[in-house]
Amino acid sequence: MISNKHIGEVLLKLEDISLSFGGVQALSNVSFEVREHEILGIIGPNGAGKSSMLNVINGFYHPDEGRITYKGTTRKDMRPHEAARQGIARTFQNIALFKGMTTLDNIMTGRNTKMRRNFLWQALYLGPARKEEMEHREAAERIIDFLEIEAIRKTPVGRLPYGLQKRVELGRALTAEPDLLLLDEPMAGMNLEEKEDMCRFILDVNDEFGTTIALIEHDMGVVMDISDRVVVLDYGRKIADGSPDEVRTNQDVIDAYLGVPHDIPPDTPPDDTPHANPQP
Amino acid sequence: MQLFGGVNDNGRRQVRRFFGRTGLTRRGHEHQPRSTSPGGASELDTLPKLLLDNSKRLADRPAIREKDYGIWQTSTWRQVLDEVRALACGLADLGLERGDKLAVIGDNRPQLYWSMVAAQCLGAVPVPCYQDSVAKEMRFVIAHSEARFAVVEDQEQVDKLLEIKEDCPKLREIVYGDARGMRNYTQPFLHRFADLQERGRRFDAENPDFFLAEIAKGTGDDIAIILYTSGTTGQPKGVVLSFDNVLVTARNAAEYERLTENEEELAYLPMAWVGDYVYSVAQSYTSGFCVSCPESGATVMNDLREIGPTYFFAPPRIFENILTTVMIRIEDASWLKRNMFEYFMAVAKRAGADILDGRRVPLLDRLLYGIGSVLVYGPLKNTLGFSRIRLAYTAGEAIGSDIFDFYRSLGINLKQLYGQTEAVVYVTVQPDGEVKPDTVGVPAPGVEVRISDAGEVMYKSPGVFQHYYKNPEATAAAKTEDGWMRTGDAGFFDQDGHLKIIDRAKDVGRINGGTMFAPKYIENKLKFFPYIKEAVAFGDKRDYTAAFINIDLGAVGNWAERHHLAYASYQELAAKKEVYDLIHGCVEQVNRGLAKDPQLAGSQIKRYLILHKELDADDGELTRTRKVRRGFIAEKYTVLIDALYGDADHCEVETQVTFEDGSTGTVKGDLKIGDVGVSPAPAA
Amino acid sequence: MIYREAGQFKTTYTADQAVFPIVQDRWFIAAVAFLALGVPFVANEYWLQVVLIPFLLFSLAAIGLNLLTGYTGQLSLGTGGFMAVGGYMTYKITTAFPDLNILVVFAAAGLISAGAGLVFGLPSLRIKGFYLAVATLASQFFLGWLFNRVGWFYNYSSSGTITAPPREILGIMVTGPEATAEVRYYVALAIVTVMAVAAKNLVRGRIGRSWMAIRDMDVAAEIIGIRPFRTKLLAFSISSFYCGVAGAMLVFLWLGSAETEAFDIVVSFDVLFMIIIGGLGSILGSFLGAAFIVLVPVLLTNAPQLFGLTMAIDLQKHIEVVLFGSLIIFFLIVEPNGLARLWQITKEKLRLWPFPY
Amino acid sequence: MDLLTAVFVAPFLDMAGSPVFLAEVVIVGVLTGVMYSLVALGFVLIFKASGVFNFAQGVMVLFAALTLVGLMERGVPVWLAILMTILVMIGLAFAIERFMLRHLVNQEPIILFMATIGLAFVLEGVGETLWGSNVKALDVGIPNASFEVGGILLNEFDLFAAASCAVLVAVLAVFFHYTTIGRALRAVADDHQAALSVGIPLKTIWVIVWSVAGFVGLVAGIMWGARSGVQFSLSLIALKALPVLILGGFTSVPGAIVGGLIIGVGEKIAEIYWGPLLGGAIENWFAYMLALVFLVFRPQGLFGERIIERV
Repeated sequence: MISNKHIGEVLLKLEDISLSFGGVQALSNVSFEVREHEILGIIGPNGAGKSSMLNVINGFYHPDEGRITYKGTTRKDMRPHEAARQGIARTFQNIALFKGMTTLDNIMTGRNTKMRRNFLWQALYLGPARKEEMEHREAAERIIDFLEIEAIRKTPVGRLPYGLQKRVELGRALTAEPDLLLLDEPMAGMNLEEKEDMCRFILDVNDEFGTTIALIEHDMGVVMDISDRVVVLDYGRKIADGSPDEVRTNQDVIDAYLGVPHDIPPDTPPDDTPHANPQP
Repeated sequence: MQLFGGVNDNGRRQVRRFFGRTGLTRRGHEHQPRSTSPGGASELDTLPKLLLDNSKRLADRPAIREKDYGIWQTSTWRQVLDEVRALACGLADLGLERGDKLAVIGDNRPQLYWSMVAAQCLGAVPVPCYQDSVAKEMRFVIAHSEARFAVVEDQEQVDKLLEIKEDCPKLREIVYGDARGMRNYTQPFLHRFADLQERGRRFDAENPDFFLAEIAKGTGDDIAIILYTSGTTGQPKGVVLSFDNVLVTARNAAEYERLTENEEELAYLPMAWVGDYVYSVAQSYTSGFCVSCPESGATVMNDLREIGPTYFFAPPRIFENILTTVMIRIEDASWLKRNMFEYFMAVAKRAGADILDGRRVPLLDRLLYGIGSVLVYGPLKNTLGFSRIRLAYTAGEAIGSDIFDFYRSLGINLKQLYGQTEAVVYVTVQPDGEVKPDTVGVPAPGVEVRISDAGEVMYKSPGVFQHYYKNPEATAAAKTEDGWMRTGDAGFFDQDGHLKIIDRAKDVGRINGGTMFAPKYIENKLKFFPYIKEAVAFGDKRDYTAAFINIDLGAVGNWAERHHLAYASYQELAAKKEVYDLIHGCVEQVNRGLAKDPQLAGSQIKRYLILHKELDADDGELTRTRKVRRGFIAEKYTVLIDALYGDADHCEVETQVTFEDGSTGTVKGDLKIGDVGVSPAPAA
Repeated sequence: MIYREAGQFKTTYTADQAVFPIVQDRWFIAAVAFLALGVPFVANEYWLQVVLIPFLLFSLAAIGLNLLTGYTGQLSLGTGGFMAVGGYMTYKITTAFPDLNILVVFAAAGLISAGAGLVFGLPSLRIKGFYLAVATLASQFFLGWLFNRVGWFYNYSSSGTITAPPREILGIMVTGPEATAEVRYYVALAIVTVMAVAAKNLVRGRIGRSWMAIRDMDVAAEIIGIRPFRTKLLAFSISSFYCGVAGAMLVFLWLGSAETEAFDIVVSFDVLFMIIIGGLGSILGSFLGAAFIVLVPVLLTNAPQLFGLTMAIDLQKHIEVVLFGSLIIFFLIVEPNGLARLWQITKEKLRLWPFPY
Repeated sequence: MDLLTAVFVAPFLDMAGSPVFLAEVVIVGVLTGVMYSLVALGFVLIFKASGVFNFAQGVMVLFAALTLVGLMERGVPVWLAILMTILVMIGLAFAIERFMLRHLVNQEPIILFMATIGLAFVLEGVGETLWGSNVKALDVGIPNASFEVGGILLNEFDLFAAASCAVLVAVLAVFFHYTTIGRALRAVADDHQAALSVGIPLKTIWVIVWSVAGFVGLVAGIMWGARSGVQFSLSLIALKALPVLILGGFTSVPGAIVGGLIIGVGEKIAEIYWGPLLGGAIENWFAYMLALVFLVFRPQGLFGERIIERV
């Protein structure tokens, strides 16, 4: 395939991000950029702070220090729903679908931010509200078609096998027509065939919709294959940043993956450090 | 065998056809064999002309539907004309010329159907290809047909064409429907379907008379389509059909079966197959009914249920699969439902077919059948999507009589037909009310059928193809000088004038002593038992018929479980005495069936054995399409054959097998041989 | 078995998203509508007053609570309080503006309930589950106290009760002592039908999906752009609107007069029972649950006479309570997903008949 | 202005003006709070060990008291009646496990909650059918004399109640922290599956915890019953214990105690000093408002464990 993709301007810039939970340092002074239309792989051993990084980007965690510049606007604090409205969508390592709803409804929720009619119109379900609903249904159907999940359109997602659930979750993120798509281990727990499918979808998304993608993935082969650029984290620090080939030969990366002893105490938190969300 | 004309028989039917809601009577005609002209409707002698006509007459009625983006996106005849017009103009602008070939590759999609008609508008010839062929197989068809254009569904097909493009020097332009994944294909000869239509619309605006003028140039003698038959041996042959071939045959059959514009049909069989072309294009255009394209291969059953077709075609294999799933699902039902199902299916077996054919049925049975319709048959047909079926065909190979009866007893008018690409499908068809499971009916309207002295079925019809494309030898071999077409099948007419096909003509042999030996016929009869997966019959130039049998591991395994038989492998199961007893019963039943036909009574099976391993394509015993390679097997298992024709009651054998991973090993077995009594032949 | 869906295909999204996409269902609904309209011609006053009218108004309250608890996942025990707001505010408004159409008054009272719901929904920002449920009890007790203690709400009447004044629509008396049970039934039926349809429309559109998203996984909901706080508050307000109108109906179309006891915590529990037994997250279930909870006591009360038994009134009362409680437990054990789920399973079976799957 | 004075100034002047009265109010509040704590304790025990929000706890208090009174009315000596009531409560725990909880394993918490409401109906009906629904006095021989300390009037009964509550809490704390069963209960509270996989039979645990809750209910029933008679309204004190739970956290034993005290004292002070301003009887909802306001600042309650959410 001849690629004519143009990596564009900086879409997201992270500067000196530090984040800690109760004294445990999850990220220390991490800086990197995500450019328009690129696929950025974020890799690192368990506990490297990869998921925390994504959580910082979409506003789920608020960094203790550092700046985040997205689409030219530097922000301090942002709620996840604001991030969504600004075009950041994501999927989760542990599938976070709405179990009580069908595939179609799950995907339709991705359109929610784009729907305007208020509840009075909705209660009537006439005229503009219905028209709006149908327009967005069509948009959702395009994603269903894109991801080849027609056959499970009206199946409650709870009944779907794991691989398909992951695909539905991707669909939910895609229907929001994001500018930046964050994928947290999109291929975890998949078999080879499912992984290949997922790779194809990720590449197609990037290709067809021009969506910028930042993804975390354990499968090194996959990351190296599909990423334009790779950032390597280890113990909450960035240890490498560059093209897959550069990263592959970087001594620090090799050490990190081989488990060469570090001067940082090894009691850093697990990758998906619990978010202390003070809600009973 | 005497020449048998189907004409007089059917001439009795006076069928009037009413076109459209205007109530305009086009023509009520007798079914007569016509040579070339579609008499009385000469202005509608090509598909493009029919389209023009339909777009006026049936303007806002649905013409084609496709399940896309979750709903049945429907195009009316008027819209279809618009689409085709834009497409034809686009193709013309791109350089498609009269006589050019245009390959069409993909799943059943409206766009692809439209492109076939668009090509015909310009006098070009569509060549549909099997969408699941690998590039190598496709290369032959594209190269041989000298296709200059190709319209394909999506990236997958584009990739195949790009792979073979160098070997197909004539192939110039490729149009694709689905732009998914095509973003980075920059080749100038690749065109998006939508872009092409846009281009066509511009062209049309500049040349407003072009389109109609091109259509007007077409006549019934023009080549309508080239369909490549997937030959079992050798290279595929391109069957060249004229509009007259296609349209006259399609019309005759449509009138015979009283198809109207109210039919619903699901287009799900390969577009390269003649049946799809006749049902989903030709008859849709002549009768004006709507064709629906399923969403994807995975959703066909569901789509079938949604559409609920009135006119349906499926090869026996599909009916068989559906029946199997029905039975499996019923097995899991509650005791009450299962018994109810069985009870009412027994009622249906007794009375269903008679009720369907309008014969007299005892009042009690009629009553029970009525209750059964509410409780079982209706819901069952509904879940299968067969509720509305008025006419269903099956053809291609023999269908098991149990399977056939099952559907008919439910009240589904399932009929067998016998046909060929070279005849535009129709050679014989079962008339309503005269349906038998083991015949393929009487000659279709306009078709004459006779049996040659060698026992080969031959026919003559308006549908008889023009010639094999660029293959005069094959044409000459198939068609006699006086226009009779050889089918290559052996058969005979029964006392009611119904044709019975028994085997490929070249495979039919003789048992020593003169009785006809039709191995495939016997094998099929054996295979109709669910317990028997494969069978190989021997008997040509021998004293009696003997058979190898492969049990069906699933069905027999299930049976064994119910009878508390433990087994660890196919081989162990196959060697069980109880299994032999089971198969013995089957063989005896086959013999009783054979005994009923005077011609075949002498070929009853005397000895058989159950093979110690499953016949396998990897071992060369089956073709890739799972047909038994009788000669090869005979050679490979000479020991066993010798034993069958000797008097041993068992035989030891050692065979090489290929495992799934490609490695080989040997399987040893000591096979029992079963002796079966033969039934007396009928007095006739 | 009765479903014959082959051939019922959809060519538009509107048809595909219809509430009753299957023809047979539409027939069924038509039959139900016919029965609902015809029932006053066969039912006597007792049935209308003891069963049908309370069934309708409690269905509405159950729909209201279901929007909040079943669809949005916010457990509330304050239903009685919001119903009280509806009842008392209707009284206040209609006595202050006697010429105002009573239906408009119902709506206005509903809006005030919605406001109250909004306020008492505020804690949902910080707390969930049973904490929230207990917090909603605050509304129950506070509002009960308010209407009991503050004379302004009952126009300082000496008895402390509010009484439905006579009001007409199109010259027909719909509230007050002269309104016949039939008329009150039809008015209730009309209100409940319109509001049930509106509720169905809400839950099958964007708002319903937002609610369910919050219910199923609030973290994920927020990450796809749903504002949790707003969404929950909307659920609280709309839910309270429904409960408020139901409360208004309770006073004006059913009892005729009421004190705060009519809205006490038992009512909250009853409505909660309705949605749990009927089915969480189902409009249909709200009706089924209401029917169950309204009918069971009626049956229990009448059962002894039916069998010709006589017993002491308070003994009978106690046995009724025990039976009611046991039935609830039994039902939760047998079908924790409610009657709507049973209905759905039956329907699914009928659609697949004779197959089991 | 008058209103502001009435709300923000006058009550405090009143308090300062009569510190002895204030002290008495506080003490009454503390003692009421102790009672609340007892009921709340029952809730906490069951919630902590089985995740069930037991709405029937209040009715269990009533049921225990009714049984005790009923037995005493039939001439059973106090000590024997108490013993028999304990046995009845244990039997009840078995019955609840056997007929209800066992069938609801793995159900949503809300379903279990609803079932306990159903249980409340059943217990109430059964209790009143057996023992009648009229008000009964309960006298188990707790001294009830008043005396004065430093000008503040105290009651022996109240002191006794406070003391028994303290003992009960101490016993429970020891039970939870130092016995095998107690630790097992805590394990179950954290994770049913995990507890099952280490071989603790859920059935046993439920029976134990419901028995303990029944026993706590009996103690609360004796206290409340002796104070204000045994009648249906006893079950309503359960509703009063709920804000205590929000305040103290659903899973915290000390929370239940401290929460009860805060609510008891706060409620009494509010009723005495602000109540008249609002027309009285604000006790009914004041506790809830107090709890709500508190929640806004500390959603997990006083001692509740932080709920950690993962993404």
